[in-house]
Amino acid sequence: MSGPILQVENLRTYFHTADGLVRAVDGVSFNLGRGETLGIVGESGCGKSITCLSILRLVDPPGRIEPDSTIRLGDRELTRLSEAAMREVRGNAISMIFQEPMTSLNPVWTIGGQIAEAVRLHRGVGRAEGRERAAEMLGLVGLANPQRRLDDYPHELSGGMRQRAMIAMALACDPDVLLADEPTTALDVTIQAEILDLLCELQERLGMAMIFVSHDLGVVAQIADRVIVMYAGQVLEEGATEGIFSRPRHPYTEGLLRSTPKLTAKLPRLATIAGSVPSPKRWPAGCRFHPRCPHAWDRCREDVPPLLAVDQPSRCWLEEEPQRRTRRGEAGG
Amino acid sequence: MSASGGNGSRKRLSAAALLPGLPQLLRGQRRAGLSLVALALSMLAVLVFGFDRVLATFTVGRIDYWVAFLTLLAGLAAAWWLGVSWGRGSSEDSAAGASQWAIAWREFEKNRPAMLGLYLMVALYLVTLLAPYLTSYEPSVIVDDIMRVRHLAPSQDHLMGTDKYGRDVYTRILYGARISLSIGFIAVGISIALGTLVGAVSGYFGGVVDAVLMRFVDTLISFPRLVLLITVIALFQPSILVVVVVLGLTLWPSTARIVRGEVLSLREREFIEAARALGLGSPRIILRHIIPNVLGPVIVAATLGLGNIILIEAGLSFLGLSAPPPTPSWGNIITDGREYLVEAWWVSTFPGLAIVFTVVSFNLIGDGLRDALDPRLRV
Amino acid sequence: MTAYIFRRLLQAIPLVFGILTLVFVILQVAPGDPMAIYMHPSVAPEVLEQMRENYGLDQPVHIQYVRWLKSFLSGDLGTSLTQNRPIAAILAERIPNTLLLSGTSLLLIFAIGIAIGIVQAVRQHSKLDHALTLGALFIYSMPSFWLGLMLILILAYRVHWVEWWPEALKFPPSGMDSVNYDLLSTWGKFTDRLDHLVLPSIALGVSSAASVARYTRSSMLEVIRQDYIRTARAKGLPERTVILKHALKNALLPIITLLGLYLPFLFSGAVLVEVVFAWPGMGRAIYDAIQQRDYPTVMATTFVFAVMVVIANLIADILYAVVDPRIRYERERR
Amino acid sequence: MSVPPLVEVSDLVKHFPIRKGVLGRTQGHVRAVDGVSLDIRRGETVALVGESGCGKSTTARLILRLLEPTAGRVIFDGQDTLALDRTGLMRFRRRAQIIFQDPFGSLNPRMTVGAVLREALHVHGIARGEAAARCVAELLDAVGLHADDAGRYPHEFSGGQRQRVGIARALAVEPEFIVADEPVSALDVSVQAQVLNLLADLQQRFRLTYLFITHDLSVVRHLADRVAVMYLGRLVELGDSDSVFGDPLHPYTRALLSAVPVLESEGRGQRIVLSGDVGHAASAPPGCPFHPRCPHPEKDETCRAVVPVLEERGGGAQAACHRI
Repeated sequence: MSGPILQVENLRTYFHTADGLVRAVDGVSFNLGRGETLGIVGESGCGKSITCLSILRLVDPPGRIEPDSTIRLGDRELTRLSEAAMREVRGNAISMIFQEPMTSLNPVWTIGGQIAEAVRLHRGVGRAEGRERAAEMLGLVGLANPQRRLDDYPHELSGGMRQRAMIAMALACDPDVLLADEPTTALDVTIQAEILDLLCELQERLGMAMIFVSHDLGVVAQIADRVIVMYAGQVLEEGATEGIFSRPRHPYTEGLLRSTPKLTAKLPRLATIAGSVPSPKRWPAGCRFHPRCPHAWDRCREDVPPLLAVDQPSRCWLEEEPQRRTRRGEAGG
Repeated sequence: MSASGGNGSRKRLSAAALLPGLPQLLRGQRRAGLSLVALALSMLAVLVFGFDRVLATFTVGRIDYWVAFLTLLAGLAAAWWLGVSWGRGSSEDSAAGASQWAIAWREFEKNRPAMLGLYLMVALYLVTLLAPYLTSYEPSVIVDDIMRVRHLAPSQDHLMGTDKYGRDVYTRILYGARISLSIGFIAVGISIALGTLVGAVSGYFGGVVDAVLMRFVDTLISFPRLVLLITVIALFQPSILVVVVVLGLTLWPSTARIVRGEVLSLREREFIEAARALGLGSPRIILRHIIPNVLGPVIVAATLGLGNIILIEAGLSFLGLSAPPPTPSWGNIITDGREYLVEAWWVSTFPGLAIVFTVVSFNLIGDGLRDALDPRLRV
Repeated sequence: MTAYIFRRLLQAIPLVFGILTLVFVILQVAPGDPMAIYMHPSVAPEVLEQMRENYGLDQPVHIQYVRWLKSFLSGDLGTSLTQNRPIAAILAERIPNTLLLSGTSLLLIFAIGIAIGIVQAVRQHSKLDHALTLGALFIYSMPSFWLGLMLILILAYRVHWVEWWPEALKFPPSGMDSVNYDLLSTWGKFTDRLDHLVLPSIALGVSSAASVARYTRSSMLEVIRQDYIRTARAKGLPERTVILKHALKNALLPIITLLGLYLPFLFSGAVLVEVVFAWPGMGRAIYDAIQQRDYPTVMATTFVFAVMVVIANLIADILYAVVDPRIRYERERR
Repeated sequence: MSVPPLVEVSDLVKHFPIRKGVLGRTQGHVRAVDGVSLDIRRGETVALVGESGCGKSTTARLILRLLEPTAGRVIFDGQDTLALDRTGLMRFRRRAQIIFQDPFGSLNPRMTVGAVLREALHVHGIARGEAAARCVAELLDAVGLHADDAGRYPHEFSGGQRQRVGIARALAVEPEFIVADEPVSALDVSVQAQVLNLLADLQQRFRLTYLFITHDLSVVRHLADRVAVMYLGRLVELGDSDSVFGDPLHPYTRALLSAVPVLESEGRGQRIVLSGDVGHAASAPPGCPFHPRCPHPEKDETCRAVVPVLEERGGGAQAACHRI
């Protein structure tokens, strides 16, 4: 592998609201290799979507990417690009697909027009050529009769077809990186399976890198090469998919895995994580997971742990003091 | 706050006796303090500068003098009573258990334009109630020597000049405010009550009831409001009572539409379904679960409707279809000045400004309420 | 689509009947002898008696009602008591004038209102936005007739005392055209008419323009929050395209329906503004009729006003259905 | 067999009219629920599983008589719920309750939690005054909330806590039967597990019978005794949890199971990818509703023409398919 295509370092995106500072993303770092799929997992409000939007610099005010955050695409530093240069990146080098295929397409323009628009903008081609490319893309994502679909409005397609159209739009300019923000959450299970297969297949065929954001561990396990687990605006654990799911190091990852219901085994009770996700307005001091952690001791309440260990780094003091691991944590809730 | 014992409360009492609002100011509650100071000082000013007219209350024996007298007393009492009690203990308003109304009020309080509107409205009503004490002229008395006093430009004697009969325009505007400010409440009261009832019934029961009621609403809404009003009023003899009733009976359809829309969307909400699953009856569901949730939009509509009705009434009196002369109303003062617009611009200009400021204050309050009561802005 | 238009047309029919019925009821409910509305110094008692028979007022109410319906639907709106000619003929002269005034205002309202609303939405929370919001608040709190008087006072009279004031910005205080109108060339007629239109159409339209601006602003802000705007930005489109292509069409669609909502409001204002500016339209006609107690004309004018509103709503709805690709679909689904 | 089931649903049908055309005449029906029969025994948990628009929520509302069925019967503890009079219906409402999906929409924003619970107690004359306050405290305790929470408003709670309030409201009238309509779909994974455990505990403690409605098969694996799978208004498979999860009969059930993303890479079999979209109940195809998407190699004319019935297939499992 020839070095990462996307490097995010110490990304901090804060919302300066009237009610105070909301540190939605607070020091996130990761690399994305060429052709790799990176899964970002976390519960609601952990900052995974904001991380994606920050990469494209699409965070709406009062949200702001704080200074000293770096987002490097190849040799370009995205945080320092002019707005015009950044527009060159959006939809061209990096594209994004969103959770709600119902609302993410403009209801008053045709599918074909919306796809061709990006092609014409970034490729500088004419109307006819843009249309042709749009039809080609619709065919690529598996819509039957692509030529006829061009003139359809979004409301004439079903949910699954709309998400395919979104994917076609995102891939129309052969991006290097695709950001997929919960692309299957709003879909039925059987449709979700189709879309996941489609994404896997397209990625292999087109060789792009992908960041796949989801709250669903199963989905990420299925599609990602590497996974980062986010909680309260930070990365808590990072590693290869296999490692994360079979040997989680961080108590949060562990808890999350155990509280996920399984199809195979019938358990009398599910393990749980106590409490609920904290509000982004007031992250807990010290380790942000400590109020819900079964192993927490004094140090966790005061000092913020760094991402420790090398091959599967975990933001937990247990990495330094493994003897502190308690039984209660094993039993689960 | 609670720690301050007898000593503290005595201090507060003496500070409040000196000037209401002082204790609040000392505690750093600027808004409460300043408004109390303003209330107390303005009431005292009326008492001091209009002392002879206050005394006249007992000799003239007119009802508006008595209303003014009671207002003055109430204003003074309120200033001193609130001076002692306001802001005590409630400074530690806890977030837990705060109802949506309390939260809405907190939002409203933070909204400076809306609070400005509220102060303006309170001031307007005080001025209207105190009218006899605020001027030494009579609104409708025409002096014999008209030519000497007609069309006098604004001066110290006549703040807003005089009209073609030599009547003081400022005085006429003061007295004219009564019509604008009272008609609104009654007419809005009627139209809100009718509109809420029809809207709720239509939305909750649906079907044929809904279809019939809504066709009726459509029909009423098709008439340009003023055209319908002048037609009806012209057929009856124009009088304040007719205007109020006709306004109330013709303005309800828009409220009905708002309420119906809200009820329809509420009916789909799961908590209504839960109430049904618990076996609650329709009256209880409407009263306990639906009405409280449509109250917000209704209050907003009512406030904005107040401003609207003031404008409509002004238009009617401009056309001579409201209060018959010589009773002053803002609209007919403007009509009076129209003939001599160029020679005596002040006659038409000032009542118009009075209308603008009154309507602005209602609209500011209405907008503030909308922001404060809109649940979409929270959660 | 055609089915939708057809159905919408069918829906308008009961509305017209409702309007007719309501006007009839108002007449019936009015205190005193229904014939009282015809009691006028210029009408002799024996004529009244004759009319009573002609109008079938000696007949039971439901027969009167049917006759009333028949005559109005056949375009016979009765006879004016003061002018002694068919009301339909009088209104035929007046309707174009009112439509000219309201139409000009409507144009003004939407052009200015939408433009200001967009500027405000794009520059949300800026000083400009706040200033415009405040300005709009004052403007739509103004009575139109008072604004008209102020405009006359300043732009038709006061400015004549100001030497440097350009001639082109002095306007006539009243009427539809100058005394020498008939002598003017076609172009001269056009500019003269335009000159006379300026003040009344501003007085009539400016408050609605303020409210359209408010509506456009909030509609734009609502649309800008939508997911598809984020999608458009994620494609790398320049902000101009995002606003003008992706946001504007969505934001303006609901504004089309306002067209039908503003018209009754405009007609209300037209009564006042036509009185202020001595504009010979329907509003002026109804005002004069009331002054002269010419009630048949009052009722007929009211009816025509309402029917015009129904037609305007019809046009707005059909326009909306034509422009919005979703509407056909939804109608079919339901 | 001797103990009759608590709830007997037979041939339940609900059609919603579609209006179309110039005069808005009814031109067909959405067959939201199209002949569902199901027994629920005392103390068991039946899961009703299906994708969006398959009619599972409508079925739930029909069973509780929150909607009036077009046809069919619901017998609750030997009584026909459709034949109930006012007092009978009130008694039924006390015995059968519902928990909703949306923790934000299911609580009246203008009422405190205490007021919500007291209302339920009051309407059924269970407790008033002091006793009601005590009941509220007990209820809140039972669902893992504080007695102090009674004075708070819904917006002051997190999603998981609101769902607990919703459960408390259902429990307030001491029901025997609870329909849980996607009770955990809107919750975060870690909170979802808490609520699922709570539901299981409450079932034990109060001897509840559950009808658990969900689109997420993995959620019901450890909760359900029996599973019913729905597709376009019909039941396509019904059986013991172990048999449905372990040896699914219907091609749709198999596809559904295979589509669920699982954590363990070895735990999954061959993934069956369905083609096409979930159909719409307004345009349900003739014959087997699943046939346009069915991957079964032997699907034929019969599938396209004849509606299969739910039949016993041995081992306590029933399926509606011509090709088993």
